[in-house]
Amino acid sequence: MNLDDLADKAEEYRNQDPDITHEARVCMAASCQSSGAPEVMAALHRALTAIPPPAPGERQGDVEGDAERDGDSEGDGTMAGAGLAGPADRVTRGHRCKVKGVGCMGLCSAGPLVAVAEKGAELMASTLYREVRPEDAPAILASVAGPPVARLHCPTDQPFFARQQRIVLENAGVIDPDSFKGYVAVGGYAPLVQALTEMTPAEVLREITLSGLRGRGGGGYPTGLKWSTVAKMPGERKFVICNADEGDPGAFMDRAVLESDPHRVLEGMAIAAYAIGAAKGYVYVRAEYPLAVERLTTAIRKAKRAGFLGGKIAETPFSFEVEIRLGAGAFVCGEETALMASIEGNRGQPRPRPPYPAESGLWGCPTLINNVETFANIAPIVRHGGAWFAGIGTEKSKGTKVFALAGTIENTGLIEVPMGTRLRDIITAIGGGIPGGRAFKAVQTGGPSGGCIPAEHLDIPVDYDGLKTLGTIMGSGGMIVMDETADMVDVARYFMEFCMSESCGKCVPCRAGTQQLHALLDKIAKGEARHQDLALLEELCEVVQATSLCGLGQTAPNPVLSTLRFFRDEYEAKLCAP
Amino acid sequence: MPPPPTPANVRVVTLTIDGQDLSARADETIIEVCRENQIPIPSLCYLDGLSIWGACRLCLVEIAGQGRLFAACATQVAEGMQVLTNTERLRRYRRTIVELLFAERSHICSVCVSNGHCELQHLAQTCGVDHVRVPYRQARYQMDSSHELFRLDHNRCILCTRCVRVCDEIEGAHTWDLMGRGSDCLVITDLAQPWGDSETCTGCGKCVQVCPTGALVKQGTSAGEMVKDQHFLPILARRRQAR
Amino acid sequence: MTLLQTRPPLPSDDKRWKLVNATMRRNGYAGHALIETLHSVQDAFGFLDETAMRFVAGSLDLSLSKVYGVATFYHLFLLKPKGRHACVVCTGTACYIKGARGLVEAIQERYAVRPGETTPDGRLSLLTARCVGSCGLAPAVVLDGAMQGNQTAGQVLAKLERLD
Amino acid sequence: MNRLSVATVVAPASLPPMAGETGSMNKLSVATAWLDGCSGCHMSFLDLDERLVDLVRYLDILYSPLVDAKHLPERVDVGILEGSVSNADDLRQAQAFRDRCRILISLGDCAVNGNVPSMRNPYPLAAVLDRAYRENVTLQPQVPRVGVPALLPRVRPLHEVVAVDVFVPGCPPPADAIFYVLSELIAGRTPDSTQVTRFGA
Repeated sequence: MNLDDLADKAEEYRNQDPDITHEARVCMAASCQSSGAPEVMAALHRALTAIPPPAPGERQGDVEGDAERDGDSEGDGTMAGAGLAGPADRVTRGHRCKVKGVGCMGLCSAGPLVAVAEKGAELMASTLYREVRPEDAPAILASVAGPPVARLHCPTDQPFFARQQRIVLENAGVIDPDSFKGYVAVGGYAPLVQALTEMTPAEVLREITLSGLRGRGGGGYPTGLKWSTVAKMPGERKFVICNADEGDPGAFMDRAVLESDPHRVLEGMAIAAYAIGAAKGYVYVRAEYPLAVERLTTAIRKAKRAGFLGGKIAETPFSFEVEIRLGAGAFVCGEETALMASIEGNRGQPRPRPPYPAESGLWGCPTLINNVETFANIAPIVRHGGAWFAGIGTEKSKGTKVFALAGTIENTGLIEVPMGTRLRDIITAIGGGIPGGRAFKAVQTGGPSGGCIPAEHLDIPVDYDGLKTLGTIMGSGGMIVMDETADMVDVARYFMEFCMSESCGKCVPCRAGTQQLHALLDKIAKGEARHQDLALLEELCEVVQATSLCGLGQTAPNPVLSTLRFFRDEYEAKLCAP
Repeated sequence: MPPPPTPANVRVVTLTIDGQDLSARADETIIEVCRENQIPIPSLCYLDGLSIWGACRLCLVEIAGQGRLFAACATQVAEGMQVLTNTERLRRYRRTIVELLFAERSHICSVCVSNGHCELQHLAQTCGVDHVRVPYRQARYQMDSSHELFRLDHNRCILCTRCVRVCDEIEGAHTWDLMGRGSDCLVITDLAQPWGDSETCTGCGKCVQVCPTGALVKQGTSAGEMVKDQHFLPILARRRQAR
Repeated sequence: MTLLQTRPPLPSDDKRWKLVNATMRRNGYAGHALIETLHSVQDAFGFLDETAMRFVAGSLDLSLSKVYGVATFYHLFLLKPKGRHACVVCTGTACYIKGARGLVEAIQERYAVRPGETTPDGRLSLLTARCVGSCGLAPAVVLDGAMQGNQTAGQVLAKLERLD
Repeated sequence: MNRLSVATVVAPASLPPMAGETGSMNKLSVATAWLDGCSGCHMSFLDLDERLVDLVRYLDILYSPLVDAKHLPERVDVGILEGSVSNADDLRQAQAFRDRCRILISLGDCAVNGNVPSMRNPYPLAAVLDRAYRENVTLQPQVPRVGVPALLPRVRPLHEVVAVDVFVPGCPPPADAIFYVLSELIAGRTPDSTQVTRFGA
């Protein structure tokens, strides 16, 4: 198969239902599902069938749901009882509309979200409805041919949407994540075929390096460098691992990507495998994300059936198998050596590096580990070229970054912005500011490894290096906004409690040090501490940071150090007399 | 015992440790080179003959040009490497780590059967720990005296996993492992059942001999009587490797 | 000299053991399938008991202590059966900021169970989760698998009271 | 190999000469007391034997179980406390010593790390009292309350309740170690006791 063949396929899939002009897209990502999206979906289906049949001569819509899109009747419509399935289409005043389950549209706090759009149109071009109830279904369907339903309307020209730039999330909320054809129809798998048929592995490496992409899991290590290192390693057996063990509390970017566009991640992994010479990949995903696991499983099965995974992909000699490995509730497994230990069936305890996974990883073989968002960036880079990607973002941080906005902020949800976007824009414009007329106090980035940024630094452009200067990190992309009522000592204690109970127990400074740090923070929070306790706190922070075995321990003091840096007065106010 | 000759395919490198010019085989670790040259470097989880665990963090050293610290037990030497093993900063960190260990469980030396023969106690002295600045956790841990020959006192365990490794790697029984995580970690036999009921323990006692503290001891010893003998380990390890 | 390992028979004729065995067979009875296998035991039986751990250890040729060590390392694996109902309070950052601690305390007080425990009558297990990824709905509670967003202590207690 | 044994004493062989041998003006005043301890550390002090005679040329022991004085003087140069802080009296005593002593020495493992008295800490105080005064008593079991200081909920090392200047671990610290520490103080230096003693020594 070459690119032309695939383009023909995509064209064919796009025109599969030539009569359909519109889609009512229901967000079926986890957050909207839990606020009632499945019921809304069912109501829309019912409403479609209730609409009077079309005039004679017009084609009768297939209410039963075209059994399929992928010629895979067994596969579709098996979603978690949630019923992504059964697209129905009906005519409403000359327009034919079908109901389709899609991935995350971003504004989770306004869910369930429903978008009415022309077939294939992007999210921004749709009419979006917020907080939809099942009883709104008839009105929404009626709006396909008429004016929007004003009381539900959620304008897509508001800053929340307008200020975003969607690359990783370009298909999220547009395509049906369970539909292989849907992914191909929007150009999916073309970059993989392009890489396999028109590029050498070295050329792929060059584009990735040229793009300036850095690891989105938190460290910000240059992706091209990492890939090249693994590619150069001797050895027949190499592995690609996708780290989907998104464990930062308050972060749900990877989950949304997996739930919204799973093929994109698989495609990125396959391109990586081709570039470094691997034939086997693992996706290590949290068991706490059942929906993501299910959609990924479906995607792997369908990609394999279509010949985009497995043996001789796209009729080339390249083969690549992907298996899912489930985590079991251990945050430390996000650390790469712990993650590999877990894939090997062991306790998820990290080991000293070097050797790095690139040299000696899974079963001692050279191994490439990237996170979900990193892999999701690969296909667009191959498609548009590394130079295109390098044109987005700042000098040292290229491309976009997906953030999960949460906490006391008007618009909570998932956003994607170019690197270098000012924090203030994210919080006030995109996030809509703080609700209830309260004042902003701080935003926490990087989860338990990160820190808090106070109001006076809101004008910082968000990129890897900028955040570092403020003593925090980009992390995987969680952003927790706190208003004036937040107690920063309590926040520090919360994160330390997290690190303490997630410490694997292997190295002494992390195991025993986080215990002591937590006890000290607790003492301070309760107003029982003295000045020397504060000094001890700072000294212990230094030791734990400098001597811990892995990233968990090394970064565990960050929330304390950061809150001490910007909110020291809050600590001191809680001290009792010396 | 003369050192074994360097295999043909291994290079010899030169490096400095604390300003001393030294040569070493390229496949040696920093701690091995230090031990060969009588450069003192504290460690608890490392034991010659067992696999590297890298967890006690006491053997951390500074390497010129590197921002972070490296565990001497887990880092191979390299040509031109400049290693510092005893800076003020390292001494401070080591002291704190030893204090953290003392505060974590109840190591009451005066009534310990290993008193005077304990590696942790000795380290406290050499690292200058004359008191522990962090509060003692005072958690209560169990003792297991069910084995007819040996006794396990979790209160004195520092989770170095020497017992786990020697049992798995040298004896081949894998009776021991760790359960739980964080400070709740415990060494266990089989399915965390009493040691005396273990179906897999061969009673060889290697775990007792390699234990650095009074956590694993012989039955019938009283305070200060438990002297450990680890001379078997490098011999057995070498012979196992030869196969 | 080859010493053949003999795999243990299924512990009983309970059909669920076949599911567990199938997971191990699919992975060629390799030791690295341990976590996958423990997942399938828990899916089938709800928790891991001694019989299951012995069977898995024997089948995968792993030591008992290793199986126990792995089972207790990962918080998702339960060594005791859960209550009839499970109430999972998310304690992720967003939920914490919006009052998850109050929810836990209220449940703790009303039913005298601490997180991770089950009421003596086996009716309710109180659990906490690190982040269920529904930060937009903070504070969130997962009651018997169903997500409940924007909860107050009163709402949660009312729902728990209605359970059988 | 004797690397686990206590290092040899490096104390000065003889005490420094003092300006004007007879001038008691220059003597260091000393106060000692035992809190929750077995008095073993004080016994070890007595084990200095004939060196005590040398020491009293430089030290005035103003208050101690070893001497007759009943009241802790307002100002003392060196305070030496043995034993852990286990009850209300211990706490008061420790605070008084800290207030009145220029240099405070934490002498012995009980004072330095809680040692044997702290072995009750993992248990609730009520359970400890029950065990001691009810469960193991056959005749008129009762918890004494009158005329005895109340136990603190947790036994604590001295430095957790007051600032300490010099730590001398050991159970008990050897007489040589005590001699070394006092000699160093007399000579105006800060002693490093890890040279001469350790936990459990």
